[in-house]
Amino acid sequence: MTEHVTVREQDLLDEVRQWLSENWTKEIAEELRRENVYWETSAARKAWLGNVVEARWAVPSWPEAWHGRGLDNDQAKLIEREFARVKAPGAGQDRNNLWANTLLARGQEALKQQLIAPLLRSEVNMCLLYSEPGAGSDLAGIRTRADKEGDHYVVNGQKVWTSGAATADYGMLIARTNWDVPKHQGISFFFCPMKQPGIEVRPLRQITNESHFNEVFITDAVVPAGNLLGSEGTGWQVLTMALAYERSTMGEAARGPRSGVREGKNEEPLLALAREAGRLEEPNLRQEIAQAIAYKRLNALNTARAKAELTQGNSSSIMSLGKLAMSRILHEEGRIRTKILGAGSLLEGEAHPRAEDANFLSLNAYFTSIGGGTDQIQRNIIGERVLGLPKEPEVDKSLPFRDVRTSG
Amino acid sequence: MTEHVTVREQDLLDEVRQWLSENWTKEIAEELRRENVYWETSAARKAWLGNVVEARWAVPSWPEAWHGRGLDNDQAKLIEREFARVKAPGAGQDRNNLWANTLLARGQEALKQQLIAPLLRSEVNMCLLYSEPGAGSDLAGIRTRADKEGDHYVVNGQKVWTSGAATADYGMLIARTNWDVPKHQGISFFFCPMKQPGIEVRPLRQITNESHFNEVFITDAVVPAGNLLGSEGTGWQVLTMALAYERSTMGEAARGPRSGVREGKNEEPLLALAREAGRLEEPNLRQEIAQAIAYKRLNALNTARAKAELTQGNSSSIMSLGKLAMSRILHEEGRIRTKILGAGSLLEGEAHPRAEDANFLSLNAYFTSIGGGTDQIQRNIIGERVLGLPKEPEVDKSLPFRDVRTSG
Amino acid sequence: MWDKSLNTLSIEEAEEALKDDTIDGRLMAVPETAVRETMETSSGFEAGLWRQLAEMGVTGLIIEEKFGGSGVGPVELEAVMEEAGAALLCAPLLASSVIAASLLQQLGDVTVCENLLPRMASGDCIASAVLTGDAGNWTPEGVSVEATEAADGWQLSGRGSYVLHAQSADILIVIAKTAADFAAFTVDSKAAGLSIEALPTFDKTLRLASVDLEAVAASRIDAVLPVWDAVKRTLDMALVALAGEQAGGASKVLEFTVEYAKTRVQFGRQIGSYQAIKHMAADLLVETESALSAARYAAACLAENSDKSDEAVSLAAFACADAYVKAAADGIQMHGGIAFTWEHPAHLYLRRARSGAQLFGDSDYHRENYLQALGG
Amino acid sequence: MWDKSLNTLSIEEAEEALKDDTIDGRLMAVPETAVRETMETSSGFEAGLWRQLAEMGVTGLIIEEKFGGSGVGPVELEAVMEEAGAALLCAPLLASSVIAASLLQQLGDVTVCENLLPRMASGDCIASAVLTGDAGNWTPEGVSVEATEAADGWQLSGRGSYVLHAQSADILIVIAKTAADFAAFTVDSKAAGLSIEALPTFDKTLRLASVDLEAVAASRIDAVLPVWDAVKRTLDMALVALAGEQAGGASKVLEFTVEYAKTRVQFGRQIGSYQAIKHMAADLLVETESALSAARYAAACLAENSDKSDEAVSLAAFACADAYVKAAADGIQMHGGIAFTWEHPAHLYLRRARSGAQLFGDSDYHRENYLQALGG
Repeated sequence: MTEHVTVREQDLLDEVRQWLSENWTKEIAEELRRENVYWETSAARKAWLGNVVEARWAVPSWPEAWHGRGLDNDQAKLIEREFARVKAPGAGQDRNNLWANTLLARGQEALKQQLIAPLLRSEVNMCLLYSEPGAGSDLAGIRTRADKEGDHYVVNGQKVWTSGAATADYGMLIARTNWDVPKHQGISFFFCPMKQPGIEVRPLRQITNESHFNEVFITDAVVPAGNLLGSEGTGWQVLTMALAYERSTMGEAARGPRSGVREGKNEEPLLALAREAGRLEEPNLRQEIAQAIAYKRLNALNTARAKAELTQGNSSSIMSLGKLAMSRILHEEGRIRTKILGAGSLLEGEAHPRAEDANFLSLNAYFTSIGGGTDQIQRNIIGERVLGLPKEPEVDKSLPFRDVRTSG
Repeated sequence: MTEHVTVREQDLLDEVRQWLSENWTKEIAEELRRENVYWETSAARKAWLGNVVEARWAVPSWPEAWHGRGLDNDQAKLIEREFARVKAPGAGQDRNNLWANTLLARGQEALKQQLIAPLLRSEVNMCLLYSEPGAGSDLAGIRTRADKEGDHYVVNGQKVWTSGAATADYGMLIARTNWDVPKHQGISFFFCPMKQPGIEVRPLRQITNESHFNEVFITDAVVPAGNLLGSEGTGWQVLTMALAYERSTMGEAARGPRSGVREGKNEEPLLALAREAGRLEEPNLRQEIAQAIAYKRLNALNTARAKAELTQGNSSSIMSLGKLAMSRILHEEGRIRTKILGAGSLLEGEAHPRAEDANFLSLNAYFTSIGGGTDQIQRNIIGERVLGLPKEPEVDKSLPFRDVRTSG
Repeated sequence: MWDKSLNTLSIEEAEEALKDDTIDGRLMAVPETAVRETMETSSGFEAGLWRQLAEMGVTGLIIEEKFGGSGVGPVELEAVMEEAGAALLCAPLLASSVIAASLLQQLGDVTVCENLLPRMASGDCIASAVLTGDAGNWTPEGVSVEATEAADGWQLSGRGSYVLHAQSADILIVIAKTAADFAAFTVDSKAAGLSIEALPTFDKTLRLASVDLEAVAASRIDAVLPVWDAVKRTLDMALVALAGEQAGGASKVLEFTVEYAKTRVQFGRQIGSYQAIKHMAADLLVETESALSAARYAAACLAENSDKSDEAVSLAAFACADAYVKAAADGIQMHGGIAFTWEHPAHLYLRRARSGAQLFGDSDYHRENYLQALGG
Repeated sequence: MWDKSLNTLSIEEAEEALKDDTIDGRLMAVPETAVRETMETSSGFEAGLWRQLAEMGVTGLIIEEKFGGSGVGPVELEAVMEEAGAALLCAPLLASSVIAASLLQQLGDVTVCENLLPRMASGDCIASAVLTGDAGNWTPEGVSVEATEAADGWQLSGRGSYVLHAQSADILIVIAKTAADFAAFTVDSKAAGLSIEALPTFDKTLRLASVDLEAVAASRIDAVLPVWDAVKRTLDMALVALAGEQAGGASKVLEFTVEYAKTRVQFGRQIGSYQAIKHMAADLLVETESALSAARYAAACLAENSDKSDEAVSLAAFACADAYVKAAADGIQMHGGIAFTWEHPAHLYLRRARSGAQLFGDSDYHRENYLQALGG
């Protein structure tokens, strides 16, 4: 699609290009490329981000009071594109910085003053304290409690599927502050300080024998009243907004092979694997491989078409379509890789990278078909929000939460 | 399994063998084989059945007062087996005559005197007046009404999926006699005379372009109070019993090809078809054909194992398993036949019997996956009755029926 | 409503075509009763509607303007076919306005084009192509007519089959084997030695015929490129048109099935509130949206002569065929008994879906082509 | 509860075997914690439990009484394996008590049988068979060891792989190619020139090893029938045992998944009350019951030397493998996040299901054999 650049925007383009040419030097680019830490952010990166924030390129659509320029989204996009063109990080955070956006939208003045800038500079590490063992699909069923005592809240409960909890400074926490109202109305949303005795983080071992997540045990943890976002009892709305930010930026979380052993280049992985295994000529496999590739390509076409079509508002529904499609794609890829390897898939380990990949991908597919809303929940969402089918009777929707039936 | 025949049973065997050798003559056997009418029963057959009833072989486990011998089921089975051995009809009606069993169990004395014997002699034609356009899966949601006026009921409503309605003398009818109680409690069960002005039968055209069923429009039809089975409002229990009889005798209603053009003998139809089409060597087809045959054989093994294991009581659950499995078997057979024929499946008619069969079977598979409880209902039944999973909240279970929400 | 939010086109030109109510508006207006009447006729189409289609410019959609058409491309064609599929349109559109029109233009014999295309665009002349025989094989091996050159010109002998709407055709374009290669010919449907026999079809909205030729005098088309190349490109165009029809049909089935699930009440609840139905619908939406994407992408690739065309056309061919069959089949199951009756439209869609899935090769065939196009 | 109503056996002898609590009772008693401990050990089995199995008569189940076993047949074996599968039993049962025991008896060399079988029955000796190489192909083409006769006897060279529990074996039975045909040999696992290397397995409850032989002195088994016939019958026995294990494992997964669905509450309802979960469970029951039927039928056919044996064994092989994989896979989905954790047993079953589905050829291979057995 062709771009119609107005004069005002031309000035903007000139400015950002000018600034980048002066500041995004080869040396800095090199330095940032070198360092590649998983959770931690390097000093060099923080420094660069500092400059970007300073120059008001980080969140151009935000008000000037908050490091922004009050631009509209299209103008902000231009800046983002310029940064992307030269592969410079730090722009577009008004679109993709979940933490800062949530805080700006619902945080109290003091907390914003304290954390917005550091968040934009990635000086603060964050994590999500949403899911609980008893509240997975039914997130509003959380039982972690936050009881107000004077100028702070005392929090008790357990969270699960938290990534980055060990290194996080704050966690975006939903906890129940009122047990006498229906489940959606008694929840509050906090920035919970993680570096305190009341917070115990235990790594969670996945079926893939990795640990990318934690369980977080919260015992009499203290959260200043000033860290409440929105008002007490409006946590569900804050959460809904935060989840929307997440979705709008979340690409598919699917991971590729982990063996790291390269497969055929520029070729569909399943084709390359079948070729390598000398089984590419088998008609049964050819059909299954073609169909699996088709699922992937069709989902890409859908996403492309959806992106071209959609306005912010109904993005979630399309995301749901993509996520559901992706979980079939991933399970099929695992299944067919296993089939191609045959007896070889009985093995694993470094000496057997193909088996390692086939088995890992087969198990890790559940990360998508269960995580972030199971396929079954996704089908409900698609059926109800996209197709407009009626909801099921919700037995617990209007009960006071203390009367709601929960597991065990 | 070996048979342990007690002395008492030996006498019985001698008697029935003796009787058959005297009465089941070649001539009669021939005559009955010749006549093969679809709905009507021939005079010769009626005559033979008369003899069987007369000799108390029709319903040996019934009381002597009702043409029986008061035998236990195993003894009755012996008689049935003897009849089966020489291919003589009419025995085992204490097991497989839905109408007579229902009437005997719940009918009023006068109606029993009037109809039991004729029913055993197949002199009376019957049909089922259960389903309605608005009450398919939810059979208890029927809206056909029966209002008592003096010594009879006046019936108004519409029934559907009725086979044999055109030739039937009576229909086993469920109608609502009380609208102020929950839906299961306001239903009554009748033997409804079909040959009366208030009954209009219209053939129903199926997607297979055949008509094996009718719609029955009931307008001020009259049913004598003496034709009520059970008491008013207990119709659901009578129905449940009748359905159990049906299930316990119903083999799979699945039909084979209709073209009548013979396929390979003593060979699985799909194998024969692929061979005939010269495609038996195609690996893709071989896998699909093998799997389709496997589904069929596995279901047969399940049924055999279930029959060997089960007592009357829990038969329905096994039937449900079989029906669900059968609907996959039938849809798969249609799909694979179509695939084998390829472009040939575009055609139909006498000149293209294979296409006719593939297309017919593909459509007729819905007779099993929808008729007599959809696959979805079957899964509910299996999940709840066999696996013991909890029911869904039933929003209308305890409402007075006039307050229950229905279609439109 | 719901589908519009997703179905609006991603390619501008196509958007234009769809915005043009004179096309989709009227096509969609064809009522089911009209379809049921038409499908019982021997011709399988209704002259009045055919004229309307001509007035709308549908019959000349892909015919170049210099030959009396509107000369737009596969993108617009695909968009129109989506509507045609949704409406179960009964007409020789695929036979004459797509296959014959495309084949003549690909072969590029100007004289023949000037003679036939304007009348085809105006709907006055119906043409159909004889490409395969009773084997229904759409590869060069499938060609079942032989051409021999006699003193007084070319003669055709053999038996063609699965010829779309041949029973209504004025002109047949016949692909035949010559001693050397393949050649294309035009034959008058009334020609001596030619006999056209209607084939009984499972899909009542489809018309097929066999064509027997015994030393039929035919005039050879002077092709500007190898004949089979022209046929291949024509089949690509036909597959894109069919894919559009299938995607449109599949979306339509899902739409009316969902509508029914919103109104049909059992056990005091709309059946669409049960996960069994709701989840089937959600899964179908993935398939129908994928079908729309595939069909439109293939059309765009053809329009741009993209090197992805083979890949995209094959993908659309099986993705749309399978999606339509699944949507039509599951749609019946979701309706329950009502859709087991002849009077309900569901089976009309299933019949059309099943037929489309076999018309130019089945999904396994297209999947195999797809893998080859991907380099496998 | 629910499964008992269906799972009670249809064949008397099997019923006996199952009623015998000393067998299934104790096998079922193996707690998950014990399984997790054992699966982390290098041997992959626990001596105490192995002794128990010997005392129960499980290790000698199919060994003739004259050789110190209980001499019962495939029906009892299948019944026991159902329990072993449900309990994720970690032991060289399949390697030594099924494959090696069956192979030795099929080969029928009385001296060898008298020497080895009694110690195998008592559990004092663990044997395993080398039948295939790195290709993991269980046909005659798969044999990867060569035997040459030297002055001082036979020597074996080559590399065998996918050898069950070879790392714990005292004796290896090696099938090797000779100039003429195939021959079977016994080799001491400590023999010179023999090196056994454990292979890392995806299924933690499984033990596999490769076996490299360099001019290893071996004593030839004097076979009473063609060696590959003996191997084929042994593989049939192994497939029936595996099928039983798979059917038992699949039923167990469905059982604990259904139990979880009855207790896990979301949105104020047990998740098992939702059709999404309920219908998955119902569909799984069809598969698990079919698996039990297939495994038991195949066992009965083998027991009777029925001419349906090939057909029945192949059917059980892919029906049980597929049912187990589906039950274990869907079971995880039905559990949700909890089953994505290492601590939950679900993945142990999935790993075992996936491995069993590849152990002696995959389901496509067995489906192909099935079709051939049906005459296709």
